[in-house]
Amino acid sequence: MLALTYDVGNIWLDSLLGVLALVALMTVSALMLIWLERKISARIQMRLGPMRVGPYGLLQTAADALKLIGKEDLRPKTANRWVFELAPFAVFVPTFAALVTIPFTRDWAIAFLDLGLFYVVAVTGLAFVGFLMAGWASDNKYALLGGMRAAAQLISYEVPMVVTLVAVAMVAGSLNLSEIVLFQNRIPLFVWQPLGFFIFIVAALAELERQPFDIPTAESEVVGGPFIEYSGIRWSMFFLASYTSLLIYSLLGSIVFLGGWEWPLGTEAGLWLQILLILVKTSLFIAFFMWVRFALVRLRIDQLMSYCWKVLIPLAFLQVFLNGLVLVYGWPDGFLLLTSGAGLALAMYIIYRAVDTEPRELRMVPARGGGSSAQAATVDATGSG
Amino acid sequence: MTVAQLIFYVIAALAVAGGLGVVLARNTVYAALFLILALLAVAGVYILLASEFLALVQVLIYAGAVTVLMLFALMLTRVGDLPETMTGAQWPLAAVVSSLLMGLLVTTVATSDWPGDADGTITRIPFEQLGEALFRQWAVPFEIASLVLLIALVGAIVLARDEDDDVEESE
Amino acid sequence: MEAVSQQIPLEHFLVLSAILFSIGVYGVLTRRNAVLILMSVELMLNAASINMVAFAAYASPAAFTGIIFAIFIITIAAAEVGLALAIILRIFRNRGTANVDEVDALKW
Amino acid sequence: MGMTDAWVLPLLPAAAFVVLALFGPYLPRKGDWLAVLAIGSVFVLTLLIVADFTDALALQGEDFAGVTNSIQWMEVPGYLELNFGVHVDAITIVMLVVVSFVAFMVQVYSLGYMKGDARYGWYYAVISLFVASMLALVLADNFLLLYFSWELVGLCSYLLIGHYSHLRSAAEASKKAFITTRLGDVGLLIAIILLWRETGTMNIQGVIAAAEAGEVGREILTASVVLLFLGAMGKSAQFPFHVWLPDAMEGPTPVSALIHAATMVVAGVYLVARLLPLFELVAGGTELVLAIGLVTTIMSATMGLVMTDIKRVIAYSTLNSLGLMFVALGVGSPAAAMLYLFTHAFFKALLFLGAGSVIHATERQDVSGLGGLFSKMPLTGVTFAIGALSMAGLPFLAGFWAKDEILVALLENKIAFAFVLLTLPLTAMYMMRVFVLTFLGEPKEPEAQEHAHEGPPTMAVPLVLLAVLTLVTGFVVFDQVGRAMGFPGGIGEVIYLYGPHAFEFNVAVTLGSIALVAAGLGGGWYAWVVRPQLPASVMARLQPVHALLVNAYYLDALYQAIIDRVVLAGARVIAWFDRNVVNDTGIDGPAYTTGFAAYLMKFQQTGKLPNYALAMVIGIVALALVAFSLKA
Amino acid sequence: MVQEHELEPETVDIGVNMGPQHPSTHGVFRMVLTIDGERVVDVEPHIGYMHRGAEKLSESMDYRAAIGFQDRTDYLAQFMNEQAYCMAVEELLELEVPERSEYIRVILCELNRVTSHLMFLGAFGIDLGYFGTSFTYGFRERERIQDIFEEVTGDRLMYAYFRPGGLAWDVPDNFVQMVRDVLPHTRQGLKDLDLLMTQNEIVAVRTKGIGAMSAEESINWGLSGPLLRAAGVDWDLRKDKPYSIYDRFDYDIPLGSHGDLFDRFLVRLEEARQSLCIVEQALDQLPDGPIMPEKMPRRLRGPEAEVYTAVEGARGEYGVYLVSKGGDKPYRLKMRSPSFCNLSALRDMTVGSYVADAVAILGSIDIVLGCVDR
Amino acid sequence: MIGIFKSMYITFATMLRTPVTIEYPAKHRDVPQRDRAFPILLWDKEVDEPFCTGCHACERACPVECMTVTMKDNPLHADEKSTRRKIVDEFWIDYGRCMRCNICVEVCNFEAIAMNNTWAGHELSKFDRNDLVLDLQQLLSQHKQDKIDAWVAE
Repeated sequence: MLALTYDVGNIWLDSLLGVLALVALMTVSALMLIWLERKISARIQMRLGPMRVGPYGLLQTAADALKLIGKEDLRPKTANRWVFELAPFAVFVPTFAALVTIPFTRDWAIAFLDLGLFYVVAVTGLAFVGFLMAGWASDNKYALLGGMRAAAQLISYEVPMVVTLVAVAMVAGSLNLSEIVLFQNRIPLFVWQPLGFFIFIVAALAELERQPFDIPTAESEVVGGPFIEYSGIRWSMFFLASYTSLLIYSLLGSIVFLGGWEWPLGTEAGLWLQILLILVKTSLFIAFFMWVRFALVRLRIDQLMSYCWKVLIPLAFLQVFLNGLVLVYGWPDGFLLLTSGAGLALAMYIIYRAVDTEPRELRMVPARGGGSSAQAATVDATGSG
Repeated sequence: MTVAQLIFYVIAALAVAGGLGVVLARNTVYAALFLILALLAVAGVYILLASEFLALVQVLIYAGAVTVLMLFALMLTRVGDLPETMTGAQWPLAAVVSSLLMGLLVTTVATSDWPGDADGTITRIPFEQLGEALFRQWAVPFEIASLVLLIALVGAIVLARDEDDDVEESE
Repeated sequence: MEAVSQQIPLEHFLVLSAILFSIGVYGVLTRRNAVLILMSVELMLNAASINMVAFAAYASPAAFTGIIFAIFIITIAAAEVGLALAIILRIFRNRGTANVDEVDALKW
Repeated sequence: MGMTDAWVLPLLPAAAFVVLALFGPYLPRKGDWLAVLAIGSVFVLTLLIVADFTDALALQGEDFAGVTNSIQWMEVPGYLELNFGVHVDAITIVMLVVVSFVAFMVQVYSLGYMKGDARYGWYYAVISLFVASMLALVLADNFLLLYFSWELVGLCSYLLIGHYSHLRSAAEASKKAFITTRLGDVGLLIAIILLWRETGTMNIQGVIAAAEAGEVGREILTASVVLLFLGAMGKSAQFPFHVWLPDAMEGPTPVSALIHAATMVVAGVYLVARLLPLFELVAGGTELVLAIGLVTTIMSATMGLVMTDIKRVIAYSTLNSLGLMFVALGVGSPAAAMLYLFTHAFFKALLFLGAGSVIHATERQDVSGLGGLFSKMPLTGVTFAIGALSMAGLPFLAGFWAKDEILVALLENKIAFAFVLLTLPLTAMYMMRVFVLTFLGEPKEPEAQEHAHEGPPTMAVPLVLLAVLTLVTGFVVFDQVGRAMGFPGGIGEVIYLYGPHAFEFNVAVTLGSIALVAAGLGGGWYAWVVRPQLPASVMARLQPVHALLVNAYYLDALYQAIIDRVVLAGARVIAWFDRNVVNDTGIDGPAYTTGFAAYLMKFQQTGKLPNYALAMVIGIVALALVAFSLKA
Repeated sequence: MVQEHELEPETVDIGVNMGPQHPSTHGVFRMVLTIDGERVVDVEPHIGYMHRGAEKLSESMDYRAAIGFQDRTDYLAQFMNEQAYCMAVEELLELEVPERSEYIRVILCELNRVTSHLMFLGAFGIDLGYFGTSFTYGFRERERIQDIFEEVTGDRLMYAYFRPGGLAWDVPDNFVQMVRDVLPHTRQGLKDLDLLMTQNEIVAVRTKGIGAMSAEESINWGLSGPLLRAAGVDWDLRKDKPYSIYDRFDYDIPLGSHGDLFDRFLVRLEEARQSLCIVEQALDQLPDGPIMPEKMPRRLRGPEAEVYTAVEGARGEYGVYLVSKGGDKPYRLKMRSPSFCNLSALRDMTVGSYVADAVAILGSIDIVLGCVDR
Repeated sequence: MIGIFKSMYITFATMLRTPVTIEYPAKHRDVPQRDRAFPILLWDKEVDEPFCTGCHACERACPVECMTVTMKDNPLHADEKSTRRKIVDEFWIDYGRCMRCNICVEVCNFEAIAMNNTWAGHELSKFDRNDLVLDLQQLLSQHKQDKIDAWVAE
């Protein structure tokens, strides 16, 4: 991070240091995130999680990484060599490139791009190529299936994601991430656009391929999907990229919807406060994503698609439309909150109604004459007793 | 040779390499991947031409969405990856004609006198201005384009639909 | 409107465009697979786009029509690819091949 | 609800039409309630408008020329300016009341009458459309809107006459009505275009003002007035276009009541009344109207005597009345015409609905198969009698006052007066005849009358309401009655169009007409009740006359002959030309040529796409090379 | 239209091998899926990877020694298998089981049913896509009950605790207290699973209407147990062919209505609750007394006879068909394993659904490969 | 959404509960008294010899045939120190085969064999499967050293 704060003076050296800092950040954060995820999953499942390597198992993932680096780099004999070996990079590089423009505080970023938001979306959208390459080149049916699923899912969910971010950019009047944060000032955007926030979270979950959208890598169906034939360092690159994406989307979410390094109590936060704020907000996202992963089951591919195209995209366009109305007619933001909130309620209602949530009653046939007459003859199957 | 020129040559080389890969690769998926390379290189060219917005559009839509369709189609149609069926029989003639065409074009470019060529100075157009122009001056073409997209979407769905699916759904 | 000096002559871009275009033409003429032909067409489209953007940047920065056109080309290309692939898919389903020289219903 | 808001009126039933036409089958009861609701609210709104109108009248007095509310539709600057809007004045108010009330009654009546019909929902949809277009017609402030709605009511009439489209006769009748009225409509259209060309405006008042200011050339004015009148004749079934109206009785009876008695057919009267200033500007204009009216009146009065179909008899009586209205217009008394129109609407609708009740009960409409229904259907009998007597012109019923008004207005014109007097006993006689044959005497086909019974309340209530109105509307001619009802200057102010027109009462005329009517009635009673065999013997003696009358003066045959001989012959020539010259040579010829050429050329094709593409590129390169070499 | 269909070449189907080492096949089951895109066109189950010849082996064992093999068939519901086998031997030898033994058997069997269903509920969640959450919820409570079993029988899985005529030994003194202590935990675990899955919309879309079998089809395929009851067929051997002392308890048989995955899930959840009710009642009534008949022969010699006894196992009807030609060994022992019969309907349930559904459907059958292959 | 929120709630609730796992090699659960890991032989401390007489009863009853027993004359009996006339000579149990069915314990007439109920009986990972064949000394050592509180069913 040194490069970010001190101007070295030489543009090449500066960029190099920035990139190095990013690589370090990526690696460390990915290791930490993996550890965190294991811990959270353990606690949700009332386990302890990694405890042995380092205090509270903190170094467990580092040890794992070392092990992975040391592992033999296997390649199936019938795999398509070049595509197979290049696929991890095709996933890794876009993810890494997207991190370049994300500002961490008001003054810290490798590059402040005018088109920052657009850049992040465009570049992360390239990751599907890697999945498809990995799936195709592995010469494995599970991998191919997973690769196709991944590509279809990523492309589909990019649409609501982009449209929602467009809605944000509309009101912020800029695609520059820093300016979006500045625009939010005291009241973060998710207050005004709950619907957009919701769509962003769902789309991010899908882009990250986490439950309930982990269809491409579904363990119980396609056994890890495109990564099935990978091992060692290449596999860990996929893993690294996946957790870096988690970081990127969390950062993006906290910047775009939670107000980044700003907070409601004051606008001129100091550097350390800024870092703290963005860390906390990003952690909220990360914790939420991890929490969801262990609370929900996986959707089916057709359900995933229809949810995207029939629910999310129309709602995202609704959000854009509402923003347009507010902008053109200069209606108060409260209107946006109301309508967007109504849209969110609609989204939830759709989820509630689209599925057959009618509580099913089990027919209880009493055994031995009267049966357990103490209990009601029919037990509400969904009751939690 | 300035740094910018060096970058240009690298990117141009990548673009040409990608293009050659598309037309020469013996494997369809390779061709698609080369196409992605070429498209990304063209995006780089756009950046050199100071149109970052266009470059990002190129990355997002061309490299990010169009090629996935092609890859899908390649995998779905499972066109025989046999190398001997990849190239048609008229390739020698085609090569001659194409080279002739290239020669003609390059000659034309070289012999013509282009405006704004003197100092190699280009103008960066703020994308706000681009948006203004797109939605005011070019509003009608823009709407037509959206209509075309819609029609293409509907058409593609109708065309690609399997009749069996219809039967299943109607049941 | 900000002037950037990169000392790259306009011809460079035009020549690149010409080369890419010719490569695309060659691909269209020789490839048998419809999808690959489509890819070659994309190359040609991109060559044209480079041309237009280059002219817009060098010659007529005030109007920047070239950039607008490039945007439209990308848009229309997306539509075209979707439709073309659907057609190819249908041809493949009907005839079991996507090789254009086996689809010779033009001659009846 | 002021007069400027009158544009709402047509929109309500129009909306009902859209909903019914699109979603009718999915609505409960096929959506009939929607149509009734729409027209009901139209009626209520009409009353509000009338109240507003009388207020304005009280405020502004005689100078009140009506209210216009218009929006610009399109404009080609300096060339064309089209406005759509409504114009409300006295004549409009009368028409509005008539249309909305009768339509309301008829729709309620149809609830019972049309029940169980296969195309019930469609019926209501079309009748809503009809009401909408009729309202638009009377409200229109410009010729364009007027013409649109004019054609729309024609269309609805066509659809409704042909409602029982499985019957060949109904289909034929609808076609006949449509084509016949179309002949007149073409005149109307030409007239409108002519007037627009001359005055540069489509606005009716504007055209009238321009014509009065002498901006229109005499020839043009004459031609356009004649053509306008052609339209009015077609719509109002005046001689020689009257042939479609009796045939139109193939439609459902409520339709006959609404369209072919009370509203649409009086559109011609309305048009002439509205444009009477134009007619007066043209030499012989009013005389033309008068002549046509007289001919129609006499012909229909005579034909009514011999018709056996109950609905046709009433249809001829309608023709009779329409002729009378035109006569009144012809002598320059639109007030009398409008009064007659106003009262006529009620009792003629009453007559039709009564006839419909009979048909509903017995399922036949030929009086030769009816009789003795009075005991079974007393309500229908009484109301029908009231209607018939009113038509005949018995004192103190609605028809009496209006008819007398016309007679008074005719005093100037002795010949016309004489002819009209002649029709009076005839009218009375055939009304008596149809009543007697239907309701009195012995049933001629008893099996048909066994189950005859009164219709459901939805049918009975309109009958009663209309009968009451028939009894009382005549009295509105007295200012005292009008004032008592809340109209400041009496209702006469409303109905009489141009300036105050007090009711004129001529004792001699009245007594004379009463005598004639009584004679007619008595004659009828004598002929069909006292000596029922008399008509037959008279008929036998006057065989040629009877044949002439029964065949409606052979006009239908004449028209048919004209069509067969002239029109079809011409059509055959044109068809031959079209088939041989245009089609075979002009169209197929090039196609064959192209096809043959293509056959010759196809042998050089491989059918493979890359080859074509290559050829194309080679061509381009070659062209470019040529260009280069030329340049060099 | 018709012509176009004729022209259409065969769709490109992909054969996918699921198992025997696929993470979602329960045990070493292998199914060869033929898929068209994401849809399953055909399923071909392959079994036998775990065949150990338990039936044949039993023929060379005396009646006591063969109990061990019963544990190893349906290794998630061992007590029930032992119960069936012991009942067969008891019927053959006309042994009278003491009252106390019957009660202990019932308690252990029902607890075992709970553990089995907990296992199912956990694994079903995994098949649907839970990343281990439901599994640990189920296992957590299963483990507590397993501890009791270990205290009682001395082993965690292969109990070999029932004996023809009674039990191997008496339960520990604090047995009743132990079971009573564990019941609230089990209820809590079931409640957790209920909260986690029953109302979850995603679970609902993944399970409702999937793999449905009508009552008639279920009967035709010979399904039994929760699968059959989920289809709405009122058939439970404990009620309809009462064995042991099941006629002394009050409990309900839950029946589904649609026969789809969701109903199977609900039925098992409710069955586990009802089993806990039975356990409570049995604990209340548990008498003192001997655990083996008074005059127990040292060597078990059966007459020449054939017997068939069946119990309502956790997965359905677990039957033991015993042919004796005299002597201390069965001449022929045949086990009617519910997993095998239920698995036979797999193809019918799966064809036409999605790959993801195929996994869940297989999970919902809740097979135990030891039971299928024996 | 209600159900999804319920799922989220319950996962959050369990996150706050105490974990149920124990860190295995560091901490051990108490093994139940009746736990049966693998059979071992018992040592008659009064006489200072094995209880086992080598009567082959267990060997015969073993369903998986993992035991091999030989018998010899008891030298202590000759010395009048023991009541056992015969005593086990060699005893091998192949723990790799044993299916821990407890039948040997039940058929033993001398209560000479018991199932190990200590962790030592559970943790038997070896690098060579031959190491899983235990001989008489190994089988006896645990009880000899008082490491086991043998529980033998009647």
